[in-house]
Amino acid sequence: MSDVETEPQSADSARPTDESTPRSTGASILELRNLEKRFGGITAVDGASFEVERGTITGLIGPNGAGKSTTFNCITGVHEPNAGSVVFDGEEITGLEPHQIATRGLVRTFQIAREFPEMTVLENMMLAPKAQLGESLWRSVTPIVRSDVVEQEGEMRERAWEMLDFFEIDHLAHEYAGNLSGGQRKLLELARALLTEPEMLLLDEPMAGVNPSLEKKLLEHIHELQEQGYTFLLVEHDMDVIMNHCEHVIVMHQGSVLAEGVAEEIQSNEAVIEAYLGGDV
Amino acid sequence: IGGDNGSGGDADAMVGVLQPVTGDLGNLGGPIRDAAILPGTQLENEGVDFEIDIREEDTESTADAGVSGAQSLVDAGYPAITGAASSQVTITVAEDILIPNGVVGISPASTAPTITDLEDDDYIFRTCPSDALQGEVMAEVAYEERGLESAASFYLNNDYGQQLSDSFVGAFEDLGGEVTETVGFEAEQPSYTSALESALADDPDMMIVIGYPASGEQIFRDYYSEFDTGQTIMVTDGLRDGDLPGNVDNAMENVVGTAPLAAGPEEDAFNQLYQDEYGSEPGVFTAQAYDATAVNILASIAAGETTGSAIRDSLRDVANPDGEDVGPSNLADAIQMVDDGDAVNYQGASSSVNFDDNGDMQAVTYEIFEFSEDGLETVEEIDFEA
Amino acid sequence: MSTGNVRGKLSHLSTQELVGGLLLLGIVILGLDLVRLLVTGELPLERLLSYTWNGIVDSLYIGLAAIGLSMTYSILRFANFSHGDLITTGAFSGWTVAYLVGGLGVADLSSRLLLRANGGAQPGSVGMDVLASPIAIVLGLLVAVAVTILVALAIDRFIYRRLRDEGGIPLLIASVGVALALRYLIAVFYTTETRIVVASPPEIAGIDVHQATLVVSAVALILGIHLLLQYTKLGKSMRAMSDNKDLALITGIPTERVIFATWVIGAGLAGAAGYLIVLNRGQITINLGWFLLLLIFAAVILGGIGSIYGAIAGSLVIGVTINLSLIWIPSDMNEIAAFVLMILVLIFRPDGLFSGVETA
Amino acid sequence: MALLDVSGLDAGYGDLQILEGVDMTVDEGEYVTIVGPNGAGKSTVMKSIFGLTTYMGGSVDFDGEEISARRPEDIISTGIGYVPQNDNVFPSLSVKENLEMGAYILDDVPEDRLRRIYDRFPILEQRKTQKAGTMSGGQQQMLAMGRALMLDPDLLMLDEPSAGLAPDLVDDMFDRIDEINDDGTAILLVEQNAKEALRRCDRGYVLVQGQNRYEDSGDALLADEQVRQDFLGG
Amino acid sequence: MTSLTDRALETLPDGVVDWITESGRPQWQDDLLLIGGIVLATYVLFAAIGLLFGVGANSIVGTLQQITFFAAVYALTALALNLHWGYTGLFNIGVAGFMAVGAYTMAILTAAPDGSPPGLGLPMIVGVVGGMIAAALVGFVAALPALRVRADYFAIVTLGLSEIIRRALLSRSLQEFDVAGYTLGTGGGSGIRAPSTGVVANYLLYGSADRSSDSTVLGDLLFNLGIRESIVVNGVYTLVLIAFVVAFYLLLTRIAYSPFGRVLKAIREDELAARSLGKNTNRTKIKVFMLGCGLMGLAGILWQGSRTLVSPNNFMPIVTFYIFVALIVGGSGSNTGSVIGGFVFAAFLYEGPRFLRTIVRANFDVRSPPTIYDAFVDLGSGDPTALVGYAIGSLDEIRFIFIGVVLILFMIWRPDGLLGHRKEIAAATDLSRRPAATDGGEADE
Ligand SMILES: Nc1ncnc2c1ncn2[C@@H]1O[C@H](COP(=O)(O)OP(=O)(O)OP(=O)(O)O)[C@@H](O)[C@H]1O
Ligand SMILES: Nc1ncnc2c1ncn2[C@@H]1O[C@H](COP(=O)(O)OP(=O)(O)OP(=O)(O)O)[C@@H](O)[C@H]1O
Ligand SMILES: [Mg+2]
Ligand SMILES: [Mg+2]
Repeated sequence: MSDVETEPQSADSARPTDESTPRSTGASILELRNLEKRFGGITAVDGASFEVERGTITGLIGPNGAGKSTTFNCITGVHEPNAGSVVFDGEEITGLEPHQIATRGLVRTFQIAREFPEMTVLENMMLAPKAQLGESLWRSVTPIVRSDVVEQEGEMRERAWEMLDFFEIDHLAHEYAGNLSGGQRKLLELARALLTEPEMLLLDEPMAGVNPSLEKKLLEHIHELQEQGYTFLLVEHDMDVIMNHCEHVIVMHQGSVLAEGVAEEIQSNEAVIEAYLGGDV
Repeated sequence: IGGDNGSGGDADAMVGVLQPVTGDLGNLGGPIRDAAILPGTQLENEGVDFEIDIREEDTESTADAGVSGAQSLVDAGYPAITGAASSQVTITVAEDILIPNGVVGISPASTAPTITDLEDDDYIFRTCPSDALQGEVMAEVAYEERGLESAASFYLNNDYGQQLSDSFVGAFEDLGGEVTETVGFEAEQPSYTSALESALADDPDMMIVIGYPASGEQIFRDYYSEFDTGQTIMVTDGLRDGDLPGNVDNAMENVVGTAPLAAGPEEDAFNQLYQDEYGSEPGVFTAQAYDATAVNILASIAAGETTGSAIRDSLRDVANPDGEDVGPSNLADAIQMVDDGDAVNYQGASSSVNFDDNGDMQAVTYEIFEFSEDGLETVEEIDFEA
Repeated sequence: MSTGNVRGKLSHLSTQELVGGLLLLGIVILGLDLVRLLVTGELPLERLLSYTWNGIVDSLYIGLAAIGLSMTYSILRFANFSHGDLITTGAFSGWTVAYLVGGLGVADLSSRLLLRANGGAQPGSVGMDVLASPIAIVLGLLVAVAVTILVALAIDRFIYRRLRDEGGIPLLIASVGVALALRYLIAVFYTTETRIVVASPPEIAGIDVHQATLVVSAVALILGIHLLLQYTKLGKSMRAMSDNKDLALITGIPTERVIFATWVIGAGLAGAAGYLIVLNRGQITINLGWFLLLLIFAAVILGGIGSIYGAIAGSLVIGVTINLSLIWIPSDMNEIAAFVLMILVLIFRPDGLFSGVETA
Repeated sequence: MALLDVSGLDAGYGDLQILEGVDMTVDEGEYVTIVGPNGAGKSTVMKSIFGLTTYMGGSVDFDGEEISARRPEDIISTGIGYVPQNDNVFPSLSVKENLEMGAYILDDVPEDRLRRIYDRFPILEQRKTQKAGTMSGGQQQMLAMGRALMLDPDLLMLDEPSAGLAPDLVDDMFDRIDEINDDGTAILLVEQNAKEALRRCDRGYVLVQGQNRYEDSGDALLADEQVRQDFLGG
Repeated sequence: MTSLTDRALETLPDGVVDWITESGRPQWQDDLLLIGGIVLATYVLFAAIGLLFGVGANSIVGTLQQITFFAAVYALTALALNLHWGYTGLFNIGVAGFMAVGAYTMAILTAAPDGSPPGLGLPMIVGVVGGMIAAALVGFVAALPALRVRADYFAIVTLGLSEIIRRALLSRSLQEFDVAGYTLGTGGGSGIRAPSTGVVANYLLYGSADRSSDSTVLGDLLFNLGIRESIVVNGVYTLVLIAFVVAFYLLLTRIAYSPFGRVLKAIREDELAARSLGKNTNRTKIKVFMLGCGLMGLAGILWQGSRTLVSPNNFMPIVTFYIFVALIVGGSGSNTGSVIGGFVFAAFLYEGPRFLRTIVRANFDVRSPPTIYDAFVDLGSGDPTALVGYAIGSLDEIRFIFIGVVLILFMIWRPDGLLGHRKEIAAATDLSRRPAATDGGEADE
């Protein structure tokens, strides 16, 4: 999956935050500094810098091709940035592998849901928890220590069921994930991501192609979770969602941050209207 | 002994025939198998009172299938086997099946020198000569008779090729010749150009080619299309095939070969038998195969029981001197004589069939052959006393 | 922490670049060594030229087969393990006809029909060379192409078509089954024996006429295919199909007809390759195509699947590698060199050398 | 007589039946929208019209001819253009080649059509040699639409053309659809952006679990409290 | 309650498989019953055919012994392959290469120092362990490039790798070489001669490597069954193999029903998604690839190492395809399927035709004409035996055709193998909801 890439200029990662940093770093959980990602001749992300505050729902918007998904991919280690750095929870995570980043508590969902189709919904869920004893090859087969594994499996099973209850898809627990409808897959993916007990969730267009009534339910869940202390960064084209549910909005354009602020400010920002919202919003 | 065999009922002699009827050696192995079962057919046709049970298995030219086949024969109670053909298969079958189970194996065609020294409890014999001798014959013909002083060796990468090449190289160097290259080749490759290129790199006076026709045709074709400088090529028994020039589409005038000669006292009788039964000329190692089965049967009758150890112990009694000469022409009488307890000395189709302490032939004859208009021509015979 | 990161980055990034660099370094060193060998006279120039020429000849027939394999790979989306046996099919069917025609009145029907399965009808006596019986040889080539196409279409109709929507692996497995069945069906008729079926090649002005025939026919076929794909809608619809079959269907591209054309071209080239290989080598065997298959795959993968120029370039790399490597390594290791090269190239360019260079 | 007349259509994938007796008509020049929850079978209706699903019963008539047993290349020549939901361009072909593929069934590329499509979507002319796969999502939607228009169809079927588009592009997209409709091409549209789609269309269907649930003019559906509650998110 | 045999026989017809798996017994009991039933039915079938055509009892037992031997080795390799392909989705078609590494390493370690080629003369157990480790290490080296490439290239890379290995073993250049003062070698095309793993049977039956010693208690017991000694010795080795099959089965089934196995499945289904959930898929893949390769190496040792000759031509790519046929016939993704596939392949596709040929040759006087043309000429003149003879003579080719056709038919009609699609839930514990006290349901733990 990785492409021919050039050595990242690791010197950049040491560069202090430049003037575009809007707020104090104390409350921020995720911080991007001058992130850059090129594909051949295309510069998909071009020096993007922003911060996400702990415990908020932050929206990331921008025209098609602005580099939002690529930014997500760089944050979560799917792509390695050509320059710049990503700091999560006070730790530099630039260039780490996706699994290392996920283990640190930064978990993402995909623009198109990626479930494990030939595994049941519950198996999908059971995969999520971190630090599973039985994921060590030796532990999973050695007779004596295996009892710990079984015990832990029991606990995880309880939590998985609770989460399925919460998202109201418990009736589908023994169904193969591949048989779910599009919306149910989105729910499963979110539930699964939550079971990893992340600090922060990156959601890539969670509402795209989701029926409006389901959308409402999903948003309610997200708010409930926010109250429990999770942080969300979500990419979304649906302005209603952005305006009504995000405390803070970041607008990307041509690979860099065009504007950011609270929803109302963004809505009336000339540059944003010009580049993204179009005339009549 | 347990009354159990392939076709049911007790037999006076039980011989398994284990030859490559398919696979790389299929075209050579078919006639060898035919010759190996010929004594049985012959005796049956002559209506002897003895029940001779011969069962064949195919080695498919591989050690794996050979072991399976041998296993089946041993499981079915055959105490003696005529086989196998290629040295690699023979050695594996001997070590894995025959020796541990105390079953006699007489190979008509495995010429690898290492078989001589096998730790075999004296169960393994052969009616063909060891290539240790052929290597010497080749070196002598080349260095002394023809005055060729440098040679390359181009051999099939298996037990037969490697060991014969080694034996030639040793003998040739002992005589004072220089060996410029030794190149092993794989069977049935699409092209031998590059391998020939390295073999002939130093422009030796001669090259020996050790292999079988399936590879030899292509080797000579490639040779004549790119490397032919008229130097002498020497081949061995494996390439003793009269069709070779026609298949290669070249007269092959620069090629000379050595091969163990089937020149036993009763060669003609065997040829006649084979012709009558199969309507074709016997091929290479067929006489040895006939002899192997024949002495197996004789030893079995002489022993009076169908166990490997008994047959082993009476093999030299029936095959080696002292006793009345018998052979293919009077096999039925021979059996009767043996059954009556008379001493016999089997004089075979391929040689007089006298086993030495290692189970090898005591005396053999080699021929020097050349290719000609209508196939092969023997130009010289060399007797060898081991 | 950050040193760990840097190390992580280094190891992450550099495998590709390291291998690429090493590969390049290796080629440079070998090049320098080649010069040294030539200057010191350890390697006569004549030998180098003959290696190179053999490499080109090898790459031509590998290329013929590779084009077909690459096309079916990209359009039908599976690695066709029976492609090698299509080559074999071409060789046997074509030469049977060449024998039937060329040996008319000279040899008996049985040995002509079964390509000397009984050892009779030696090639010299039947006049199996281009100069002695040109008509028989050309007819054989045409039949080789035609029969291989028919066989491939029949297999597609009865087997692959049923598995069209099952994905690459089931098709790959089925193609292994087809390969076995096809090869040994040929063997039941023609036996497994390896034999020479072509007379020794005539020479004109020192040129091996059979080799020349192979070179000329292969170049002509490759050019022909190039023109066909460049100047007809077929090439474009093939690319469209390899991009997105469903969309192609919606756009009105008759996908089954494109698949048909793919088999016609791919199998036709494979059949021609098989026939010409035998013309050049002289020897025919049921393992002809199977033993070539891995080299052909290597060529296709090196070139990047789906591009005919990639396939040809990949074949050139493979053909030249297996021959030039003889300068340094023994002849029983040269195919190892080709496979190792394939693996190394894949590490540094996981999609092949020429991927992204889109052609027909 | 309706241009497109689907009646009692049963269809699915393999053994799995999705549509159960779907009825649907589109008149000449009409603009019809289908809305409904995820997995209702909206895309399946379109695919079935194009013969891409397993036919299980019912009939599909276009221009008075039964087309349910026809092959896609025939159906396209009767005058239906189709822009599927995802993956609707050939990524390795250039923009121009993609458009030319739209006229595959003709012997020559109709230059005047190409001209008109370039006029309607100028960006496509600017980028005509660019690989379609490297275009942004919105541009790809336009290209897909352009490709479907190459044959000047009587009916254009669009499956969620606004999905994943930025808001300005969404408006733009609806405007383009209006324009195309104004030129006399009938439109059959599937949209999750249901309010906007219903606002603009002549008539709408609500499809639920493979069956027709409601059918009315767009405005009437928008006004229906039940529909708003269940399908339009209140 | 029907008897066991009745049930076993009932399993023969299609569809009953489903009946068994849906019954209330625990899965492993069903599986055991299924395997036992199929094996028993096959034995009965072969014995009946043999007896009908007058094959001696010992010959029949010998044949069954050989079938079981091959069934065991194919089951071993199919199980190892199932770990790669069935569970993790790694389409490894270089199995023969890893078997070769195992068998050759063992041979080099144990061969006599004065042999040709010489070996190190170490004890058998060192050879076996060393062979497994070597195969796993080669798996590690192979994994580095192989796991980077596209899934379909992976297949070709592994096939290429196995050919590299085989050709290297065949090459004259490695025939003999010096390492750290020792002369070792692969023997080139002649192969390498080393002690056979078959001596295990000798130890069990005679208490020593040598068969001339007095028999042990077990030996006394078995030799008094009236079965020929050669069969007993091989039979005991086959039993040892079966013990390994059981061990492989238990090990792999344990892995399958564990969180580790769940990660493997996740890798098979969608690797990026698994990575995004914090799973180190690369390390997992390397681990499982090495484990599988080590098991393949062990299988190679137990199989080819049971001959005194280890030679390169026993590791042709066709061996890998045989193993694939076995796995596909049984049903990939299922360990029980792998075992059943190995048995069915060995009995019906591999040994069955040979058995048939032996019977025909022993009972009918069929001569094989040299070519099919002659056979048809004879047929034309009213003699069909020539064609039958030709078919018997070409049985090897026909067997290949048969295997090919079976493979094709399975892909078309039953891509999930005999067992059908069995999706086994990867979890170390029962995943159903623990019934709440108020439910009044039975507690399951
Ligand atoms: N793997 C890739 N190779 C080449 N170019 C890429 C790749 N991924 C993204 N791009 C390019 O990078 C740019 C940014 O793409 P990205 O997917 O990040 O946009 P986005 O903001 O998520 O848009 P959308 O809202 O349409 O999803 C685009 O021009 C895209 O074509
Ligand atoms: N190729 C297929 N094979 C099997 N089932 C399918 C296939 N495509 C769709 N389905 C199933 O058919 C049902 C209807 O799917 P369809 O794509 O028509 O829904 P939709 O109404 O278009 O939904 P959405 O708004 O999410 O696009 C769903 O349950 C889906 O899972
Ligand atoms: Mg995006
Ligand atoms: Mg849809």
